[in-house]
Amino acid sequence: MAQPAELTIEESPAVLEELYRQMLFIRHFEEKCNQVYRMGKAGGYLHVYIGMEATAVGWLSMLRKDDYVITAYRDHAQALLMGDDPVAVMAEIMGRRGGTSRGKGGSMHLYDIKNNFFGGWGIVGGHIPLGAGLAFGSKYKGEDRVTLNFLGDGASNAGVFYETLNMAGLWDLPCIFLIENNEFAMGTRLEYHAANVELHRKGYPFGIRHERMDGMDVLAVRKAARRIIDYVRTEQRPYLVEVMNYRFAGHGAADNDQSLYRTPDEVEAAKARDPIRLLERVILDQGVLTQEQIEAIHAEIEDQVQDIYEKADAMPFPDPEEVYDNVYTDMEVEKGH
Amino acid sequence: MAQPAELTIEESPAVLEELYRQMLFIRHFEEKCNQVYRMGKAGGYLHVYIGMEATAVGWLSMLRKDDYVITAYRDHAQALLMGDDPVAVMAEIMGRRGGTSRGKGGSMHLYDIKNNFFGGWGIVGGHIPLGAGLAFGSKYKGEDRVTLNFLGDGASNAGVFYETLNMAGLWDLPCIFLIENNEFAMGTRLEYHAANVELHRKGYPFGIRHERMDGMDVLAVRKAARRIIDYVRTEQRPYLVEVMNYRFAGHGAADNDQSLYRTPDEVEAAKARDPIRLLERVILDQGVLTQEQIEAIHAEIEDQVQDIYEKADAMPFPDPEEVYDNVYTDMEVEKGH
Amino acid sequence: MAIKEMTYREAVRQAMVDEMERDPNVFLMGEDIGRYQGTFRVTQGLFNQFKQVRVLDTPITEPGIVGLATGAAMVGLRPIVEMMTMSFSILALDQIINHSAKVHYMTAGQACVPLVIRGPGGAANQLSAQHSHSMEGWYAHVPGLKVVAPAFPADAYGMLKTAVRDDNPVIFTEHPTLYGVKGEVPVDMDYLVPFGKANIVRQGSDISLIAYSKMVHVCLEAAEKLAGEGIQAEVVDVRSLLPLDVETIYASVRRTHRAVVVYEDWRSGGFGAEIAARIGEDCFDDLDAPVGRVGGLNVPMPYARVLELQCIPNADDVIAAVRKAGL
Amino acid sequence: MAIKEMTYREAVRQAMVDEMERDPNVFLMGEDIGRYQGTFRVTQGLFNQFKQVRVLDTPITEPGIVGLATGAAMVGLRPIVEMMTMSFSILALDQIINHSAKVHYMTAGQACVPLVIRGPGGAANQLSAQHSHSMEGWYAHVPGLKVVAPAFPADAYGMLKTAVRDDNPVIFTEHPTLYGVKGEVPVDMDYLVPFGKANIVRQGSDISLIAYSKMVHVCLEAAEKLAGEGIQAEVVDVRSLLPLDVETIYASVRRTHRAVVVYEDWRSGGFGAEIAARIGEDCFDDLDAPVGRVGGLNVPMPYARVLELQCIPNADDVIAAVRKAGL
Ligand SMILES: Cc1ncc(C[n+]2csc(CCOP(=O)(O)OP(=O)(O)O)c2C)c(N)n1
Ligand SMILES: Cc1ncc(C[n+]2csc(CCOP(=O)(O)OP(=O)(O)O)c2C)c(N)n1
Ligand SMILES: [Mg+2]
Ligand SMILES: [Mg+2]
Repeated sequence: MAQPAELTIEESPAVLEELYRQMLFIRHFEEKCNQVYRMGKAGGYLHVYIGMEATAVGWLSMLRKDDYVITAYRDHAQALLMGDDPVAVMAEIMGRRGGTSRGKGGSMHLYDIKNNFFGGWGIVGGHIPLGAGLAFGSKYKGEDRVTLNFLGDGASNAGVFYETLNMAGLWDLPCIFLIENNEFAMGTRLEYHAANVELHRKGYPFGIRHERMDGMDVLAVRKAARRIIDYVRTEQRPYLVEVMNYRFAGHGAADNDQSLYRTPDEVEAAKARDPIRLLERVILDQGVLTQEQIEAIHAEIEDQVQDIYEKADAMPFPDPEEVYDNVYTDMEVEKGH
Repeated sequence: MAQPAELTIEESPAVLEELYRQMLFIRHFEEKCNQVYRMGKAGGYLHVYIGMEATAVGWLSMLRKDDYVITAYRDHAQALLMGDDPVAVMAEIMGRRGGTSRGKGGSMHLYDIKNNFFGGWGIVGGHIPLGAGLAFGSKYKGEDRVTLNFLGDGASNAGVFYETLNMAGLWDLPCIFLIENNEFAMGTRLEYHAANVELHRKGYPFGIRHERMDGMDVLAVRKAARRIIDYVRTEQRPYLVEVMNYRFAGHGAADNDQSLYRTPDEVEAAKARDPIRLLERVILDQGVLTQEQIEAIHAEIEDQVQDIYEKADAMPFPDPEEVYDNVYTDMEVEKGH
Repeated sequence: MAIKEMTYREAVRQAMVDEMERDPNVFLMGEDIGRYQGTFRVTQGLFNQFKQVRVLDTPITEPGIVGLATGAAMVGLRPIVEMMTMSFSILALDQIINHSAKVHYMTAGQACVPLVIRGPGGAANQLSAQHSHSMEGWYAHVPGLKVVAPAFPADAYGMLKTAVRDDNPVIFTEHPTLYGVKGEVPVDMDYLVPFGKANIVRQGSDISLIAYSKMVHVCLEAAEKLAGEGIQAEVVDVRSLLPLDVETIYASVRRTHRAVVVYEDWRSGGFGAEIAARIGEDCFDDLDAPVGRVGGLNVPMPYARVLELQCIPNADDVIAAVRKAGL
Repeated sequence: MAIKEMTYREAVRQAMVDEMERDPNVFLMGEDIGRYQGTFRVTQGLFNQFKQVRVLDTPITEPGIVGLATGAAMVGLRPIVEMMTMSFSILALDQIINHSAKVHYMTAGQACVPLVIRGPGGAANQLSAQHSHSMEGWYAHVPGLKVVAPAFPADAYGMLKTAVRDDNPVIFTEHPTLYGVKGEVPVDMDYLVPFGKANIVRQGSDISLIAYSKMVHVCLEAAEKLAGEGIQAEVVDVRSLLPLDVETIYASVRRTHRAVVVYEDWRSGGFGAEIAARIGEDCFDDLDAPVGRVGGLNVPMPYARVLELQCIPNADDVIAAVRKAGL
């Protein structure tokens, strides 16, 4: 595991509170999603981000508004942080017409193109070259955007990842490949799926700078993110980071026997570095907020999430005829069976 | 470029002569193939091994009879060295019924399964996991075979190569991945297709031992090959070698404008290390053979190749009905259009 | 031979247990199939029983897995590769089509590939666009492959055993919604259901409903409803797409003079088109109505249940096609 | 509008030049297309004219290339990806089918993918089993894609320009044996041939021969021979498989009362089955004979020319099918 960076806090109290609120919001939102799934109000595959909040919150907080982000199916946090309307996100997860994709995408396929969030993809590894394509696009046009391309430890074995690294290295694409090493690919532990568990090494054959870093301490994450984003933006070259985090929840909402691949003790041990608790300690130590204020924030966010859920749940399902919409930009599909 | 190893010659005169004969045989055989193609007696894609002889000759001379070999479409040398009947090989290239695949495979798809040569494949990168499967098979059965898995510099970008390296590292497969870096993928120079030109680095992320070595000096090749084959056989672990060689001929027999990707000077410079000349010098220096003996060998091999060609050319084409054979082991296919 | 009631899932598992016990060269590989017991729990217990390396958890690299299995098959092993869903086999198509399927031909018989690729194909429950593919039609187009899609536990059992013993690559499509379906299974080491034999699972004189996998059940449901109004539909379970038993299909159509082909895959260009085209060609004079087709809607699979259900053919869609055929 | 005689190859090239000159967001990527001028020389001169990065030599990594192009298209570029041969697009199927084709639907219209994937599809001359695939039928099965396969230089020119301006992913299949075919081409920036329009390239009253790409020429040759014995075959050039212009096809069949669908792809399960099935369904009462089909042999493509020629449908095979239809 990577070492936590030492704490020289650069963030203002307002920023610290905002980061705390973001992580807490994701945590509650995700817990609500799991609940929604258990109630049978969401179907399919649904993967929450619980335990991993510091990674997305830290990284996305350092991006510029016009930078691009893409990820796999564990995408709620990124969608929310990029500015997607949380009601529309919840509605999408619940398959409603008011959802971000009008109920066509679901939990795994969230998008907010106007806010530069490009999904939301279900094929392990499949979105990685798309991310490089976003970076290619901005570079082609002479812009100085950065693309943040999230992928999992399991996805880092996929052939297309290496093909993409090669192209990114060859053509100097301003793309950050961010491997979220949460130690599991579904029910398969890192050691059983990767010949070498230091996944950052994958940058080496392509001459791409690479490093492993902590993903639980949001302040450490931000420090590293700033440095790397600056490098990528200025140099217009790729970077590969392996961010060590841990998923506290099951792989997906339907993963109901975690004992097949890990012990409760292991999860408890990981929770000692719960990203929300880590920041909470800083906030209290630094006197940014009092215990009471923190509790009030918790209550406020819980209400907020409940409200989001209720608004989403009040939304109608799509009209059956909508099944035919948006196959093409300019053409109807043949109807019927 | 890798440095030539220093010459402490371990080979007996008989072995030196045999190596020389093998390389020369391949050279002449391949020149005949190009000629056959120009005469319109072979079609499709045909890729010769001219300039690269020391690599296959050196490596295959260190294998045990029961070791497995697999390669891509530039496969004549390997087929011949593994013991395929040269007349059958030439006949296959000429699409005759007497060919190794009864005319169904052609130049790119030579096989000699009884002699443990597994082809002969046309999809760049496609055969690489098959090679790992051969190694998996021998290990599964508790044998101590080694699999030699040839691939090109261009193929080393293919995603499935990395997927295979990961499995080989994860499951300790006794497989040698041999990248023949001949500096070109068809008409694309190494620097234009690889983010980093040190291709041996690709072993690193998977904890697979890896190195770059010379592929022009057959004696140096043999020394390295012995060491590596011993390691892989004994440890039953994979290895990755990048063998530096150079193709003197066009990419394929139909590649008729090499000026698009290299200069005649460059080719001439590479020919200063023509593997046949390098060994010839040793043979003369060491007094293994005289100049006259060498010339006699040349004449002998030329005759031999001419004879092979004539025998192959005398063979009939397949019977049209054979088109339906061997789709399945046990079942006829539906006939007709 | 012991007749046991079991689920489709158990039947698939039992077939693998049988064959692994019979032949040490049979082994299993796939994602999360070992320690995790399989995402659909089809391989439950097998890791404990057979241990690594015979039950091998793999990285999420379908092309690599299939390629490795193909190579292993060329030297005498008999791999069973589980695709977590058949949708993911798209990533391995080059390995399957260009390598596994062609080895025997390209070597002119020097080598063969006794490989089984199996897993759930088709739409489950809101898995959406990237996880709901019907792949069997694509495979049934490829010479060198055999392709089967059993609808019942007994066939799943007997055909999987046949598949494992076959010296050619076999695509074995299960259906995620069938895993819980129960049926009587004649459990016996040598109970083998041959490929290339369709099965008439319900007799009828008025129209032939021709389907495979889950759609057989949909056709049976439709036939049941039609029977209520006096229409006797015959249901032909194709079972094996390649080889395809046209004789049984044609014989049925020649009796009923009407046919509807039903498949879950996208309607346009699905394998049902091939079956319909053949009936049209070879039973031309026997037909009293055009050969009808019922297929999935020609759209990527949407997530919302209401939209998803629109896409997947159901008994009413089949009945509508029967009406169109003039009944 | 200047009418110029040019080859199919030149027509494809000219279309790219036009569109790249018109729109700076149009760019080209592929293997050996730049400095090497393309293995089939379709991109000859373009690297010199447009330079890197608009003509981009890529590594041999089809999945990566298509994925990258798809991402670039999502932010407004208009990539043309050359597949050295369409056979290699099999490696990229996941990117094409699961990503490019579905973006618009999965985002409910938030994004689109103006991407063209083009290259030679089908058998050339002894390229053998792994390099001779007809892929267009597979693609024509996939909602979200458009799929075209022009047979003549003018259509190649006008349809490629249409493809580049289309906001959806387009599969543009050329045929390696057509590159040298000459024809008159109306060279004009705005000469666009719309998709979804079949073309009657020869009129006839006795039977409709329905084909696309190279097989149109085979049908024309057959029609010529048949004319010698007084049989008037109409030849319908489908041109666009998805969307498919059934109206023109049906209208022809309704005039001739007989149809043969001709395609180079493996007979069983090829897209010709879909066309035949549709005719069977929708022109049932107009047909005087079963809808015939002529497809490639159901075997991997063999190397020897004598065997390869067996596999590829020729005019005699078409004539045999015409005879079978009772003429
Ligand atoms: C090509 C493909 N194969 C298999 C799957 C099934 N699957 C979904 S998620 C997953 C595990 C991925 O793990 P990782 O990349 O580490 O991401 P994490 O879930 O930990 O965020 C698997 C096997 C898939 N979606 N796509
Ligand atoms: C998947 C795929 N894409 C493209 C090709 C066309 N092609 C054949 S050989 C070749 C170059 C390969 O170069 P390299 O791997 O370096 O091998 P070399 O020819 O130098 O031995 C290409 C692009 C192919 N056969 N397969
Ligand atoms: Mg993970
Ligand atoms: Mg090379």
